[in-house]
Amino acid sequence: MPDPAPRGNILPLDTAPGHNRRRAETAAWLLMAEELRYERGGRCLLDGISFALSPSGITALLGPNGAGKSLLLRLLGGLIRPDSGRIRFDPAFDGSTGMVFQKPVLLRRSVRANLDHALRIARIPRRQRTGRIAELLVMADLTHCAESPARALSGGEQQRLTMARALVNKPRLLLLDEPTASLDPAATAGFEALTREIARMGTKIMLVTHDLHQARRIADDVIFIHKGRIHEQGPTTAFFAAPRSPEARAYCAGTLIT
Amino acid sequence: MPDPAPRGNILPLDTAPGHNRRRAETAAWLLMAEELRYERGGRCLLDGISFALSPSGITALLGPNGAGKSLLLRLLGGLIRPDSGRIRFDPAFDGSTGMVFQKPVLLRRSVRANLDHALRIARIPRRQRTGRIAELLVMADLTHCAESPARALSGGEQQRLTMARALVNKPRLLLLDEPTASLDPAATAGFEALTREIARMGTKIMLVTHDLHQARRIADDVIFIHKGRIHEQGPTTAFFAAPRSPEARAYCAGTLIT
Amino acid sequence: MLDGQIIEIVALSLRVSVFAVILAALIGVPLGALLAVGRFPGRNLATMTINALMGLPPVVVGLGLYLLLSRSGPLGILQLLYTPTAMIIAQMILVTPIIASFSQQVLSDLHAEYDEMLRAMKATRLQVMGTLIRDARHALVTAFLAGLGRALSEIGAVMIVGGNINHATRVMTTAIALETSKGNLRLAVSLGLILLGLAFVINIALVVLRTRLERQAHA
Amino acid sequence: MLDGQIIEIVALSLRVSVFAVILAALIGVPLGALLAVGRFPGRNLATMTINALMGLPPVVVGLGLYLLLSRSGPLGILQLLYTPTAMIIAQMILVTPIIASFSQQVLSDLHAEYDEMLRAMKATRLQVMGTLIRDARHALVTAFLAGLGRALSEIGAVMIVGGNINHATRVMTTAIALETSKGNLRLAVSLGLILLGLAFVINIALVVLRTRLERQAHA
Amino acid sequence: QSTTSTQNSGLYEYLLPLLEQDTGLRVKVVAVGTGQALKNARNCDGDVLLVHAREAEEAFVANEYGLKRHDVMYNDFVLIGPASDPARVRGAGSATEALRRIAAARVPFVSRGDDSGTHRKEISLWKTAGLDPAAGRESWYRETGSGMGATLNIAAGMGAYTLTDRATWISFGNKAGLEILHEGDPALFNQYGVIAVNPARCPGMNTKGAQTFITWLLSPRGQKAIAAYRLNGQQLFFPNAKGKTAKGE
Ligand SMILES: Nc1ncnc2c1ncn2[C@@H]1O[C@H](COP(=O)(O)OP(=O)(O)OP(=O)(O)O)[C@@H](O)[C@H]1O
Ligand SMILES: Nc1ncnc2c1ncn2[C@@H]1O[C@H](COP(=O)(O)OP(=O)(O)OP(=O)(O)O)[C@@H](O)[C@H]1O
Ligand SMILES: [Mg+2]
Ligand SMILES: [Mg+2]
Repeated sequence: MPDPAPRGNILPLDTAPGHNRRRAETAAWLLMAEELRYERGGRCLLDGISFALSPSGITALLGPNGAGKSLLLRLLGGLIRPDSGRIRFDPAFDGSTGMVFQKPVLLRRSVRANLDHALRIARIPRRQRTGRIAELLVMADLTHCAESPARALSGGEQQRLTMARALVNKPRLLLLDEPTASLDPAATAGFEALTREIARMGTKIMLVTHDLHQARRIADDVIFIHKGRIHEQGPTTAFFAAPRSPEARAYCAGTLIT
Repeated sequence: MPDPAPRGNILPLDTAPGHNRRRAETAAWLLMAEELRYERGGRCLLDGISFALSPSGITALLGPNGAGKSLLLRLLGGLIRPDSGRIRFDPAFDGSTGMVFQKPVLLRRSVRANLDHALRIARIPRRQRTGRIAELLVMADLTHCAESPARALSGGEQQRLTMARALVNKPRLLLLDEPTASLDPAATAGFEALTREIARMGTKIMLVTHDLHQARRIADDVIFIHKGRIHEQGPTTAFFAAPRSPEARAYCAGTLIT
Repeated sequence: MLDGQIIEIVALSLRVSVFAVILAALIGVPLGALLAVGRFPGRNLATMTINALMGLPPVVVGLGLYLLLSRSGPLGILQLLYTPTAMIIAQMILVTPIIASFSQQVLSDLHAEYDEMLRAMKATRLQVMGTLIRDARHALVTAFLAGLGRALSEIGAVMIVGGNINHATRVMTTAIALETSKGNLRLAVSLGLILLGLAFVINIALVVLRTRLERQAHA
Repeated sequence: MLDGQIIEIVALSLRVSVFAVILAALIGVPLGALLAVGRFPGRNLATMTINALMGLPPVVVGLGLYLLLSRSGPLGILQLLYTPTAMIIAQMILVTPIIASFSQQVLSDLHAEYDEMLRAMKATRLQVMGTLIRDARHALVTAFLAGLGRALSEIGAVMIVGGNINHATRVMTTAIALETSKGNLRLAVSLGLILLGLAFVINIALVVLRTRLERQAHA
Repeated sequence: QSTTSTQNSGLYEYLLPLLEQDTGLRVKVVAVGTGQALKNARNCDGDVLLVHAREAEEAFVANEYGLKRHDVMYNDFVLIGPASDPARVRGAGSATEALRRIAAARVPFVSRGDDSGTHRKEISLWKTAGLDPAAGRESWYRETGSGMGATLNIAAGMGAYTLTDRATWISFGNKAGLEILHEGDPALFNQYGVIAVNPARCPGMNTKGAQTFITWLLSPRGQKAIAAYRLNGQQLFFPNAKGKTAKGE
């Protein structure tokens, strides 16, 4: 039944990550990728990737399947190392990063225990954890299955849980890999509202998505990659109004062959 | 670079599953679910599910996250057993079913070996397998990474591989759980063309999706479930023109709270 | 002859082996986790060493300890030779590689799944190890069972460092060997079957435990 | 005294144990797979029995075989007592439960992942087992190593059914025991270290193999 | 096949090549305790027994498991203990006197406790001394339930007294401060016998080989070979075939 009350997964203000953090005013970028190159199994999966990530707002990372978006996100998150090139961070950046993987990886524990575990690793004192978990459960709309084993959740529920988990440490940088791929329309809308709110509070978000409408709705700027190379980057409106590269044009039209 | 040639993942006619099978003309349904009920962990996850699945065409299974869509698909595929109720099949149905899970499960082997394994289990003789694999690789647009370990593929590539795998035995019934969630726009278009073609050849398709545009584009009829119960079912056009139940209306509007 | 003593012998067997397995688990599981998680130089060598140590002959362990603990040995003043403590140490040495190897294998597989997720959370290596051990705990029970089986059935080491001394360090296996050497083969086999029954009872207990753990984990 | 014979003894040790482990793997891995995959009545009991059998005392296995194979025993006409064949059988009996238990654990975990996918393909139970074994093969290597460790270091059973006969059934462990009983402790320990070195070499070989398998599998 | 407990002394490695040279017979040795040897032979596992527990051997023959028992050789037992000799066993007039001193001083004594020939000898010595330490659960009296070598290792490990046959002792490598403290008492003699297993009860056994082995062992050549065997310059076994010194005690 439709409920007139506000949706659960719109984040209450006081739980918004980074809400007590001022925007980094000094540097013009939060991180700077310089000529990143990543090879595996003899194939060059990323090559000559250079860009500066603006210190605030939402950047959409677009590109066809197998373009290297997930790899790039893992490079930025420090989970894999480039074969050459480097990533420089704004010295003022505290390193706090939240990450949502494309495939949800959850502990073999209950939903609550998954969140508790993440909070413990983020060194949140025990007294605060219970309250935080309750907030996060409301935000991810998972209160009704808090005690279920996390791996028995539905696909969309799992994705919402990994999103909540990425926010436990109120990160300065949020790397999201297709976080709404399995979400229903309402949850997607909730997610978009949430990310806009988080971004407004000063968290930089990098979002991989194949939902071009979504990118258009919430992204401030776009990076488009294809076959491991950046083909275009710029403000969202400009990108969608008239993609300059033929690849980006074909991608948006749904006719790009990988 | 955009390629003028037809997209790889439009299935060549002679590889289309079920192409040599006449439509079942006799029964008015392929399968009939009768009062299915499934409980787990004290929660009633599916309840009073009754419907007849038409013998041809594409049926979209819609509903919010956690509604029970994936569970229902697994019930229909015979992977889990209902706590009560039963599923009857058209006696003319040969039982051949293809399934794409929401989360791709792939063997720890190469892409090619994954397909070969499925073909072997489907009892395809060795001589025919090589050719079939080549066809399926073209269809799924994975020829370039046939020898890569399947679990190293990108999310979208994995999803395309599981789709190809589900087609090895040219099934009469195809159960697809959000098969385009991670696909890029072009692959999604390819998928839609493919499923329409397969359906035309006589394979019944049941498709779970959160992409309402997609459902509208390719589904012949819709089953809408919410909290484990069927709230509405009927032809696609009627459903989208004016959903009768308030839940379905809210779902389509993106405001349904699960 | 053994009817009266059998309880005493069974009790000592149990006490020594269970203790040894607990100690071995306390060392072996973290060691296995470290090898599963760590990316340090010499890790492969360490893994191979631990695997090879599963082939450590009990007699050699017994002898090594004997040379250490004997009156004239470096640790002779501890007076541990021919005490249950020495037997526990010997079995612990034998069981630790088994538990460590097994743990390493099980935890490696889980680590392949959890690694990036945990690193993205900036978990310390210790936290990673703890998480893996917790989530694989039902699989680790098999390692403990293997270790316990080895400890309970082991004879070479306890014979040398325990001495099979009547009323002091005689356990099931050494009692079996004694009856065998006396030619009382049927009695020896009966004792063996009692030992096996014991192992079975412990297994039931642990499998019940594991089933609970599995249910908790919903693997 | 042993310098000349050592190669002979080492070779026999290797031959007996490797053979025993191969046979045990041929039985234990499918058995473990069956227990991991099957949902038949008595499965839990079978699992517990196999786990308990890891605690089968070697001396008891030796005695049981002895009673069977002895000239007056039911299988006496086979004339197997005091031959390497008897030793292989004894070690196989000891190693099979270890490999089966271990396999069951490893394959169960993989089965939890593959089960629905394979059933959706309508794979037969045999095909499911085959798929699991293939995809977990690198993890099974650890089971083989554990089994080999047990076989190489085992003494209680081979002593009884082999008889430690010079130039015929003397293996490393029985040679070590002999030297120990002669009081040649240092020599015994040296032999033990040779045995350990052997286990180490085998491990290097198998770990290299496993690394290859892992790389193939990209777990 | 033959079964015995004299392997540790290295006698076989010396004797068997000579035997093979003379008769072409190849012998496989399975070394176990006397008790187990007799049991094994009852199961027809083995053709010839070379053991040292006279009464049990005679019972074995009387029960028709074996054909005939022949004396082959003897050696003797010695009482060993720590060189410091806390019980002042050195200088005891007899073996029983030595044991009494040990009991009085309550110093550790390890007994094989395995029903072996040596163990039986030790029990009979305690009996003669009028003591029964095994019954009283005396803490200084330790039953090891293992072979001679293992028992000697235990004695060495804790600095205890024990009774051993001379052959094992001479060849034993882990003396660790132990030495012979009492020897020479005729009560300490140790007679070895050889018995062929009864072919009537064990079809398929190598009767001819067994007979050849026994004949050679009892022949002058065999007896001389036994006498000639030396370890560390000491004669270990004293041949006494054909009942010449059949009464070992
Ligand atoms: N370990 C690896 N070995 C070989 N190839 C790899 C490996 N990891 C990734 N790849 C390949 O790198 C390419 C890029 O992968 P990535 O996951 O970054 O794609 P993506 O842009 O995220 O695609 P998708 O939209 O489908 O998620 C893919 O073609 C994939 O097959
Ligand atoms: N084994 C289980 N134990 C407890 N709850 C379960 C179990 N399996 C599924 N559920 C619950 O059943 C509900 C329905 O799950 P299902 O996967 O069918 O949802 P869905 O409709 O496919 O959702 P989504 O769109 O997110 O994929 C969810 O709330 C899930 O948490
Ligand atoms: Mg991706
Ligand atoms: Mg689902």
